[in-house]
Amino acid sequence: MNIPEIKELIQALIDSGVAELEVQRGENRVRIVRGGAVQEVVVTTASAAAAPVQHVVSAPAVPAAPPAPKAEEGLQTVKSPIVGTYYAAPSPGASDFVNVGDSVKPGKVLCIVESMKLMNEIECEVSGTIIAKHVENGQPVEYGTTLFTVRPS
Amino acid sequence: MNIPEIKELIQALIDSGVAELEVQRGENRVRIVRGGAVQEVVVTTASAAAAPVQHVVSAPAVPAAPPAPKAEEGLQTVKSPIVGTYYAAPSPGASDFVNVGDSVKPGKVLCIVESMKLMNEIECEVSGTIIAKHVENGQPVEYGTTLFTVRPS
Amino acid sequence: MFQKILIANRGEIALRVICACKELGIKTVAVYSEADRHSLHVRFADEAVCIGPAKSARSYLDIPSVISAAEITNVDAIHPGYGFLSENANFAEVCETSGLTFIGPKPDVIRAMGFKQHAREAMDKAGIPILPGSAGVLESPEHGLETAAKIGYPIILKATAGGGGRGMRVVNEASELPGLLAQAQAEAGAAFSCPDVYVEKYIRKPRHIEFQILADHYGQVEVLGERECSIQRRHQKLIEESPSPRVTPELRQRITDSLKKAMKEVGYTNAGTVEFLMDEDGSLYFIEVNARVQVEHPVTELVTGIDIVKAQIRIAAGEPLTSILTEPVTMRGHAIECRINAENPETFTPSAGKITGFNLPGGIGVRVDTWAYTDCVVPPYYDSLVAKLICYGTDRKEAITRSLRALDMFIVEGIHTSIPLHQRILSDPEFQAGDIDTGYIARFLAK
Amino acid sequence: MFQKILIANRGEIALRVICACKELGIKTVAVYSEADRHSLHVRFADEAVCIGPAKSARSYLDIPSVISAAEITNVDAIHPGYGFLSENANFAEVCETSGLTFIGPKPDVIRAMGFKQHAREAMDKAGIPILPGSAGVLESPEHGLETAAKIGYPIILKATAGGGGRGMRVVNEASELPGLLAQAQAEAGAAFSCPDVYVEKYIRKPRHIEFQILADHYGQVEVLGERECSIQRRHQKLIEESPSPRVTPELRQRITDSLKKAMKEVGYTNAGTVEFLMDEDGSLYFIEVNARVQVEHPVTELVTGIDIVKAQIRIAAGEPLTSILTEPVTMRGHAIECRINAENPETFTPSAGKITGFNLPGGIGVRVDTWAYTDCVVPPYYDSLVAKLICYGTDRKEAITRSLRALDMFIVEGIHTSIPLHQRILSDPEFQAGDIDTGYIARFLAK
Repeated sequence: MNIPEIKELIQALIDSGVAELEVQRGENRVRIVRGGAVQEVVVTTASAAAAPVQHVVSAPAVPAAPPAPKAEEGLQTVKSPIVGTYYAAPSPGASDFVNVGDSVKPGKVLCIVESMKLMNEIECEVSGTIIAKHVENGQPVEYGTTLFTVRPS
Repeated sequence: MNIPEIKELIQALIDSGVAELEVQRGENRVRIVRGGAVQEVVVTTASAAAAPVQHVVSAPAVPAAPPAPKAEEGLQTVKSPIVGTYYAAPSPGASDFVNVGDSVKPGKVLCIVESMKLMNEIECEVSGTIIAKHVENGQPVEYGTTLFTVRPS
Repeated sequence: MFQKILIANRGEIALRVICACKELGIKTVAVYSEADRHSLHVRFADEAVCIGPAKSARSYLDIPSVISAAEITNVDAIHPGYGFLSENANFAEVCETSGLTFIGPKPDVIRAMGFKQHAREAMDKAGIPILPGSAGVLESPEHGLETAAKIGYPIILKATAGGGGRGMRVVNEASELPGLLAQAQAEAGAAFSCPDVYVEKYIRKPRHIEFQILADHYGQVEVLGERECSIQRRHQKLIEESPSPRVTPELRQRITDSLKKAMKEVGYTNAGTVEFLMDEDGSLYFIEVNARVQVEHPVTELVTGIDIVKAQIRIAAGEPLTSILTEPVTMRGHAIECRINAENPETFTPSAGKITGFNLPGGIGVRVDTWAYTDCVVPPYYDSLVAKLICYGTDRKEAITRSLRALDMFIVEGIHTSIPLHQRILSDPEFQAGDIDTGYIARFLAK
Repeated sequence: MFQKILIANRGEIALRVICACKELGIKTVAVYSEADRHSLHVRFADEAVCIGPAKSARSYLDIPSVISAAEITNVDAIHPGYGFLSENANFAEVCETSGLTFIGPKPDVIRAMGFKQHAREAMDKAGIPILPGSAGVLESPEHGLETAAKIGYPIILKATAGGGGRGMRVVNEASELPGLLAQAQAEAGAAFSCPDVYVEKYIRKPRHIEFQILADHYGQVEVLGERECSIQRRHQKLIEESPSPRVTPELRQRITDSLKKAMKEVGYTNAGTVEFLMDEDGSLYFIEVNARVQVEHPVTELVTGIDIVKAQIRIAAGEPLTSILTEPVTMRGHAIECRINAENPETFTPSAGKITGFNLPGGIGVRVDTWAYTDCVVPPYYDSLVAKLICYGTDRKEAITRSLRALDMFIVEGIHTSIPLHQRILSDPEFQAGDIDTGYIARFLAK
């Protein structure tokens, strides 16, 4: 009994609604037991649009916390309010507006997003500490791209 | 025992309402256990096909017990093995082959289904008592239409 | 040819442009609002950029966001679709100054066509029949009375910068004129920041007939026949068809010849639509030019076999029409489009929500343009168009029966749609007889 | 015209016939096996009758069940689709004796066309070019050697009653002939209960070209151009197109003229297909007649604009072709069909199961014929055809690029399909150049 055959059996089990299937051929034996809530999981899969889109901008701007520091509660993210190009520093060669570990206050400029030749300064809205920078200098960002994670103080 | 044969067994299990099936042929063995929630598979069927079809024949021949006496366990149904026209009696004016309450034995003619001018006698396969007649005289039946419910003795 | 195009739109027209680009081997960039994250145009584009929140003013209508998205993705050109920024001359200009090709007419032509009175004058000069009316803006009630007397009542007052019925008034006799003129001017001023109003002969039971144009950058103009769009409810088209049951081959030829001349003279390029009213005698009168692709362009595609959106892109890339249309334009058969809207078919209230069941009709002569799919959500923020069902037949009768069977097999569960309304209209003997005008729906709904 | 038709088939062709009936205002009865209870043809018919268990022999192929279903539903006519009972002359006869119109040729014509040698002789008499071969059944190895010497090697042995490759042998030289003849006869006897074998010239790199016929009951025959079906794997067609890249207008006209005469002489009625092989010189040789509608009929419908299934029904109801085809048959553009099968695109093993995600491509020039929908189950009992994707373009190049973009947007999740294989073939420069023959797939897969 090879893998495709076993897969076919699994499919047959799923399609039929049978709970358990055991097949023995000589010394070979296969036993398949249906999971508790398998059907529900499959059914919820929406068709076409469920597949991931290749976004031009790395992180999709879903209203969700950034992956790494997700575990910690109470963190805030700073998202790009516009589409454009992200700059970490006021000019080439200058040092970055902020670095991880820096304390920030409302009004503090965190970065620039260039849109249509205009340099838009993105300001901080809370007091706290920068604990992550998510975008590389010069990288394009879309509306809602997460730029920074801040631990409010 | 190959995959198509196993699938056929699964189908047989589902169609029959049997809970568990074990088959051994020499060194080969198959065991199939019916799932608890078979209907869910049908229920999740989404879009188009979910809407009811206007069947020409009154009762859709879904492998399910007839509605009324469903509560009672161990009942058996006699289904039409062919498409055609149902006759309860051997000739117009004659009395019906069987009535509710009659005792029947294997081989007893229960009704006639006419197909292409041929009168096909439908015989009983179990001993028991007729507890329901589901089709009116002269009514068309499709393959699998439930004709009688029998309480086996 | 372009390497990559950004589509500054959403829904079925965004997907329509993606199809054209794929067939031309051009990469695509979709832009989307947060409400459209799971839309098919996002799914099928090569790249996608979120440009703002659900509100159109901050996403699909926001020029800096769209241009920035084009810049960070390095596209060569922008296709505006219809609606949103498609007839915004400023946007077309910003594209040009940003080094992006705007797939549409030149900004000054869009602007000129946007002012109806300018468009009327240009068409008049080129010999296109114009509705009798004032040569320009009405200066005073006296001017209005004088002009109306020349034209003969009833007349209609219209806003110079207007559209969508605002600033319009029908005047049945002279005594009503001064009051209605004041109303029209006030409404026009409020709606369009320009109170200018002109006067036209009012046509009873008019048909809405429009001609499809393609024009290249070298002065060649082709006319792809006409569409009849008389089935409208409150100026929203519901059903369109091509050819019109009332346009004769002779009339079509005459208008085609005039339009080729007129559109060349105004320097029109790319795709466009010239709208006319037809009176009960079958005479056509110019109304306006739509300087973009129309929702109903597929009916023309089905009868001519020409891909209008691909033609738009190729024209914008500098190809001459002679290489795009390799054979003379001919019309074959009949096509009807039903706009399937997410709305209650009786009350016309919008019906946003999740589509829980979705079966598209298929088979011979059936085309569906849709962004929807099983389990998608129709957002409440935009227009209610869910799908366009376009059916082709060898004649009008076959196109109607085919549309009816396709509507029968078009299943949308979870929201209300206009499908039952379309079924009723297409089954109506009056519609089937081709006995239609822009008042049809009001009469039909009153039955 | 008929009031009600029973469709003795399943899957997409059953749905195709339902579409035609709906457009003609005819009620429909679907028949189905227990495995097809949730199929769309059951959903969209006006009535439906379960005729047996999953196994075809006890449902779709069971003549008494089908006829009984027709009787209890009081239909006037039966459409057999393709496959199953469609070319079963006995079934056509039973229909007639039961007072039902069989929508297809007369039983004796079906029977005559089913015996290849009879068909060859009839076509030969009417001036259709026939592959050089024995005038009849091979009596002995000596007879075979004699005939082969006249024709010239290589030759091919074929079963008189056969099809599907059984009873076929290619003979490269005289010494091989006696042994291979015995094999072919044995195989033919086992497969068709008739060991008769004939001999034909064997063509290297043949193209499979077929002509679509419509014939009424009054002796009028029309030919709707040809289809090229050279993309086959083990005699299963994968991609079909119309027109053929190799058939010239002159050749088309010549064959059309001959076929009109031939089909009239054999008393052919209703729709049919005449199959030819084309050698490397571009010469055509008759092979056989398929006395039914073909899977690939839509490519012809797209280029001619003619609804073949509706024509079948109208012919069967006694309408003359002059009223069905109101204009001369003309071909416009190019159409390509991809058969989307539920099978592994590399191993070709069937892939039955539940379709968990399903997005149909739409838009310009795309037609999909399918019985499938989101959450349906592809049963393991029947052929693996899930959908037919048929794309139209103004030329072959556009039809190919459109097919590719439609395949790109055709999403089937939960089972394997042949979509990736179609994408590879349509992207292949050899295919794109039209450089194809029936050996193409074997070479392509070996690459």
